[in-house]
Amino acid sequence: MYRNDRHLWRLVLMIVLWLLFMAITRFSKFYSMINFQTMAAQFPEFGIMSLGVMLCMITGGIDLSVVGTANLTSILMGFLLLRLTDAAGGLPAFAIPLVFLLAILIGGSLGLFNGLLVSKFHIPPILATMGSGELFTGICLAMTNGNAVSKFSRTYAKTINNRLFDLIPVQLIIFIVMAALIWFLISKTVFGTKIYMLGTNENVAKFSGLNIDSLYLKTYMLSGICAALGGMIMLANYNSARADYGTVYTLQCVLIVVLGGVNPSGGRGRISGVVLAIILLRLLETGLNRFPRISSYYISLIWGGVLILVMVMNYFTEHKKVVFQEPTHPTLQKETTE
Amino acid sequence: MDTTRTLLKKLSRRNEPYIFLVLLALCLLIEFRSGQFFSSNNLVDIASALIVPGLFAIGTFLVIISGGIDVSFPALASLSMYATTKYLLDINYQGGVWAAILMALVIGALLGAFNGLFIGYFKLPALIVTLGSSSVFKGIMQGALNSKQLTIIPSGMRNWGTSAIFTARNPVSGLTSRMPVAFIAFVIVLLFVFFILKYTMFGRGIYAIGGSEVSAHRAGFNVVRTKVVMYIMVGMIASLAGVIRACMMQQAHPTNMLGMEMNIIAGVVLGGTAITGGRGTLLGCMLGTLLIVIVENSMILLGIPTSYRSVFTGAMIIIGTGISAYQVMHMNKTHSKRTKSKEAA
Amino acid sequence: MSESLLETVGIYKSFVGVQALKNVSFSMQPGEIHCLAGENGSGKSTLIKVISGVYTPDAGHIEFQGKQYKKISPIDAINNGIQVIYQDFSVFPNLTVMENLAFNNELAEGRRLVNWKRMKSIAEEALSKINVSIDLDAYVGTLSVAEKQMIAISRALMQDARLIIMDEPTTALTKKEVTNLFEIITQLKAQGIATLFVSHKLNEVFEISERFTILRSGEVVASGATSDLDDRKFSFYMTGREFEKRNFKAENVSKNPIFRAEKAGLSNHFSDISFSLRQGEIIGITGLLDSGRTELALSMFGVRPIDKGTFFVDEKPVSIRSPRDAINYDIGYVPEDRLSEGLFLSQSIADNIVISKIDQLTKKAGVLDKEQRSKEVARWVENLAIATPDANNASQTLSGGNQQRIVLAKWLACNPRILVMNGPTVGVDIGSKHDIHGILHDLAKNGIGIIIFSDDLPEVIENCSRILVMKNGTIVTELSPENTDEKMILSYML
Amino acid sequence: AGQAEKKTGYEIVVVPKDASNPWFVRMKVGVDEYAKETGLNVYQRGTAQIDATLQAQLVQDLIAQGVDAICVVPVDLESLEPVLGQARDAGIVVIAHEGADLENVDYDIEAFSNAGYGAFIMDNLAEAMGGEGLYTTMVASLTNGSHNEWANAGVAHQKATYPKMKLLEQEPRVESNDNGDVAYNVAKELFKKYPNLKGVMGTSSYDAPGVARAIQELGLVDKAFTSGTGMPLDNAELLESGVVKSLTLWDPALAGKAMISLAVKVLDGEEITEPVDLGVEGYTNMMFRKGSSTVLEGEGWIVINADNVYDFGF
Ligand SMILES: Nc1ncnc2c1ncn2[C@@H]1O[C@H](COP(=O)(O)OP(=O)(O)OP(=O)(O)O)[C@@H](O)[C@H]1O
Ligand SMILES: Nc1ncnc2c1ncn2[C@@H]1O[C@H](COP(=O)(O)OP(=O)(O)OP(=O)(O)O)[C@@H](O)[C@H]1O
Ligand SMILES: [Mg+2]
Ligand SMILES: [Mg+2]
Repeated sequence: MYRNDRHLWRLVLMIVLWLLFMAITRFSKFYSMINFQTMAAQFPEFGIMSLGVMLCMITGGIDLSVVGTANLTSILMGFLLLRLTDAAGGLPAFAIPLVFLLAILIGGSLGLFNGLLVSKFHIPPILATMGSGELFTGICLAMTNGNAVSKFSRTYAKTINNRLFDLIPVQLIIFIVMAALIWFLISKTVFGTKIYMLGTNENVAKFSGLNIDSLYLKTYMLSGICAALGGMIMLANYNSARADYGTVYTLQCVLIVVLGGVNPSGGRGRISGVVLAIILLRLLETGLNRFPRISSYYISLIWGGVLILVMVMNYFTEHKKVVFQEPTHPTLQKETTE
Repeated sequence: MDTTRTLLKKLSRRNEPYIFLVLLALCLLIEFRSGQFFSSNNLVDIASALIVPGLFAIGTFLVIISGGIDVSFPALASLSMYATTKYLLDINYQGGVWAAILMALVIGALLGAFNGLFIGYFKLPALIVTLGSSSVFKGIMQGALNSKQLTIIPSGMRNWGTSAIFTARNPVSGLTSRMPVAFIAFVIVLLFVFFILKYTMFGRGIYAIGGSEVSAHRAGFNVVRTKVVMYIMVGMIASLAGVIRACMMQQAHPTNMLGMEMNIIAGVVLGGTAITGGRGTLLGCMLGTLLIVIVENSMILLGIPTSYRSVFTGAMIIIGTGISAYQVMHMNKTHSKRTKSKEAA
Repeated sequence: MSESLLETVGIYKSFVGVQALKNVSFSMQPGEIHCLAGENGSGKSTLIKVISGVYTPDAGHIEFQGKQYKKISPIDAINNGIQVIYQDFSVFPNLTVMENLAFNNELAEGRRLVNWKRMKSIAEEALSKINVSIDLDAYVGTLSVAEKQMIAISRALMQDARLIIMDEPTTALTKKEVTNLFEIITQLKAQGIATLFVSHKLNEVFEISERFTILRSGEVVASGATSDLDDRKFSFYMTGREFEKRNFKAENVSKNPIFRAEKAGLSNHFSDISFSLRQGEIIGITGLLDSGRTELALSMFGVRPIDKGTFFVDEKPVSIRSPRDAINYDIGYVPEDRLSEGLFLSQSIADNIVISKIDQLTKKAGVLDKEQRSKEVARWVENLAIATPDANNASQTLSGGNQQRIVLAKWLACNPRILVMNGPTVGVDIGSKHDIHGILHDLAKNGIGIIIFSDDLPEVIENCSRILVMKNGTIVTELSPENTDEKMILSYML
Repeated sequence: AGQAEKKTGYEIVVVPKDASNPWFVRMKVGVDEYAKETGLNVYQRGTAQIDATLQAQLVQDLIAQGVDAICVVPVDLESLEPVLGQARDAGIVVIAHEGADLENVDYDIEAFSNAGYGAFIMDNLAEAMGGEGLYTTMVASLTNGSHNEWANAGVAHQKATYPKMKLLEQEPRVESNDNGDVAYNVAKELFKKYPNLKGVMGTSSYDAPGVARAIQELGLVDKAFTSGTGMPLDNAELLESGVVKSLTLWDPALAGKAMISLAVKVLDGEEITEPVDLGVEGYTNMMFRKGSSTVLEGEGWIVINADNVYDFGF
């Protein structure tokens, strides 16, 4: 609890410092409505994916297939939109709700597939999802032969790229809704408590009568749905879909989640931290683009630096505790694989 | 009788036999589809294609055995390879390759120490640290050194990269393939690490830490030092791989090693190394890596259409790791049975 | 005092919020057998970890043969002939028995290289010292608890130790193995090797130790010769209270069984098990570690489903394939090893208590009802007197006894009708033990059927209305506590 | 004079596909030169990795910054189209290069037509192969727009003009992932599996060199051939050793300059009428592509071979 708060405050601090720095150095170029609106429209696509990864990491797993899932979904929906596009280049009213619904279904089932690999076949998540990610991308390539799916009605992109009251980008709203939903799930519902427990110790979870398999299935399904929605946002932002969009997001999501204070070995982490991490990274990148002379490569240097820095800070404030998590009784070994 | 039983027992514990069978099946399939697999020069090609992934796999194996995970080695290798090559070009170095290798090893050791410091001393999760450090390494290389592809590399490196132990000639097609001298380096490292793991306390310490860090600490292993030294070793091995790759490719490309990490890890785990650490054998690790390498370099021989390659690799990884995961479970079961029945007796 | 082997002077050690040790000074002479006792959480393990260099004390210092140390590393301790056998034995599950036995020795001798032949001979020698035989090539992770401990002990004997420290060495040992262990300890004494051991079991303390030191909440409350000590005094020092012995009498027992096993079997472990449990009863099932009793317990909870025979609940045949099934039949299970099966160590006490019944603590659509939850938590923290300032603390900050209460609470919260307790008081101090037994008695009176799997014979005799003895996977006899004693039960077990 | 000070106000950004590819490093040289010469606030900014989404986001950032003109070499047309739309709505001048099919641009500059270029690479290959034999095509990836256009054009051209040549239909197109090592291994496999394969038409600047290494090692020099795009000095040795007869390219530096000077013209409100003279060698007399009002085509490309490889100075 309190320990996470520490972490949160550090992230907030970083954000504030960076905003100050931008205010001093590049005020006019950074502090403009349009700029913030742009950022707000940019981060949802990978932000939503990160939320999924976070859920998996809370259960002690990881999801490296988010980008594959996103692209597979957006390509399929791209095809569908092509069909629905009428001669006048418009879309029937039901089209957009329909594609979102289907996207959720597809994302869910792709996630389910991951869940099965993890729960029923006991494949380490990092490998299961990496394999399935490759597989999904492969299916994209096979379907499109590598070409982009585009030329479908602009209505879709227009709708999503719109701004509510000419102010809030729709993408941001989708993100907020999803974030709120997941926040509710993990902090207010029984499911949340259970996945934290599962992430802490699978064996104890079993002995406590939790339905482990279904928990994994649900978690990876959720992650799949998040990824799918990310895909739908990309479909709008780029008005097209292609097998290799957003390939950089895979590691970026993991980076965000751990920076957000989620413990890769499970059982710990909060959505607030992850959201802050998402915002921080976007601010850093956009901010850096305000400095023409600074190579954009420094962004990755800064990311890595920030990540390690925050972790080391945590070390210095929390290390006073124990040298090792001391087991104090026989058979407390990771041997307990059943 | 008794000896055979213990032998069987030992085998049932291993999953090398299983991977080996999969490997064999795959080779036969390729041979059957192309008639080329077992041709002398193809085998040599596979061998030389194994060098760089093989070296990476050795490093990754060490890390996983110790209970960690490393996603930074491609960035690490790229950085030290690139820095070395660029420097030698700048001073327009004309000597042999050894300088390059030495320099890369030194840089690699430093970068490895960086990982080791945070993982070993600060006890941060390896995944987090290596994620961070790989970004940092990339940033240094592309930002500070503002890297670009170097298509001209020092003559020493170039010559070494193209010099061959022997050249295999396919009597039928007349095609020839070089067995690079670099392969020797690979074999040396492999033997070296095998020796370390099996015949030094440091090596057994890596297994011990992977099994139970607390116990290792109490038994008197210097956990921190062991980890730091190990990550330094891993950094050096990765850097060596980087230089070798530059030499063999006749060019230093800053980014095209990035992204290899996942396939390498997959290979190692395919080889029966437990991702939770402590368990696995170098032999299995090599078999697993070989499997990945062969798959990646036989798509055309297999005649798999370009647009279906990822499907194939993806399926390969899932099935492969699935099998070894199942194998481990199965192993544990049979194990407990064995001992239990022993007690009852 | 320079001739004393070990001396700790004014040791202080605190953890976040907890003062684990306060000004602890005690000493040991060469060759003496010393018992360290105290309630759960009184600081025994902490003291041991300080002596062996795992923890650095906040204040005070340690002397080996008069040599002062402010701060020692495990290696220093080992070089001074201190050998510790921890509660978790500190073995390497992924390595072979051989390596586990030989490592410490090799490290202590500062060897850099591994000579498998020498390791093998070392290992054999080590095992021979306590005349047990274990397959040297087996991976330790696959061994039984007792075997693991044997490895830990023989490993410790390998270094020319002057002092061997054992933290609750007997918790997981069968009677036979305990006697065996005590023989070894006396042998050691003969060779001038001292032993410091932690135990909660009075009979053991009196059987073996010469001197004792008792800690209460981190302070030394008594220290002296065991001869001028009796168990009433002893428990008083430990807990500051008096206990009167009270044997369990089953009352208003239901006429037909609530649970019944008929020819139940699990290949390789047990076979042809038939017994029945009535409401209001507490039956004890005892036997050696390898008698199959643990597996039977696990089968009743669906962790290792039976492959022969049938279980009946309320005389209806049931198939229990998973813990969830068991829970649906109102079966609760208090595991043998609370740390790997019972507790989410890093999670809050509250979550640990409610997790198994959490589905009932919802408003609707799986939304957690915070009030109900905290009510439930408060209720159990109070009923079972779990000693914690705040139920939101991580459960790992509690000591054994209180942790065990949490596990108990978790199951009582699901108000089960059948309670399977696999070693209900392993590593729990007499005070807590007494209380927990009291709780069990009340539960039985309120119509719950309880089965205790245990080889803590006094516990079984005190608390059970019927005792079943298992041997080599079958039930060999049923005894009633009135007309049995430990000897008799043992004669059936062995 | 008035012109001059008006000019110096402009902020013009050149966005390449990425930044470590020597191709765009070369382009940056041109851009920086231009900045020095004119004192304009002109700079090149590339993404850390070659990635369509990253490029789109970079452009969005630039829009938010309110630069005056964006000159872009798109990684991927479709994903950039809507973003460029936003740019133009924000009143920013958009000039593209290698983006002939883009709609939301003021103008697109092509050193030549993609079709023409593909055909030309094919000509070089055919010449090397003596106009006969089995060949295949290599692209960075199936998802790469212009490469696949060139390859298609090349194949079409072959069908039309080199009847004796034949496309390997088991493997009509292979990927090099913009990675010399992959190109090398793929080529090795190809020659192993198809002994009578005689040529590989490369497109990305990594293809030909990689394939050449394979040819060299397999001992197929003068038996198998490759052609494609490449930078002179980088490939000097290959060309001199005769493994590769000729490579083709246009000078990215000049292309960069051309884009900027066109942007300036548009910003100054000059009207653009054929023939357009951008005052940059090779772009002095540009014509609109037939039937297009946005695509300007310069004349020709450079052929480099053993003889002229050192004449370019890059
Ligand atoms: N790693 C730790 N972090 C925080 N508190 C701890 C830690 N280890 C022990 N404590 C606290 O220190 C006190 C002493 O613990 P210790 O384990 O020494 O008791 P003990 O006498 O060994 O109990 P038991 O009989 O159950 O083994 C307890 O209050 C415990 O909660
Ligand atoms: N099935 C397994 N379970 C646990 N640990 C294992 C298993 N397989 C291998 N290991 C660990 O990996 C180490 C190296 O593997 P290997 O079995 O080759 O060691 P080894 O048995 O000492 O070698 P050798 O078989 O040549 O004697 C082993 O010492 C052991 O610690
Ligand atoms: Mg071996
Ligand atoms: Mg203790």
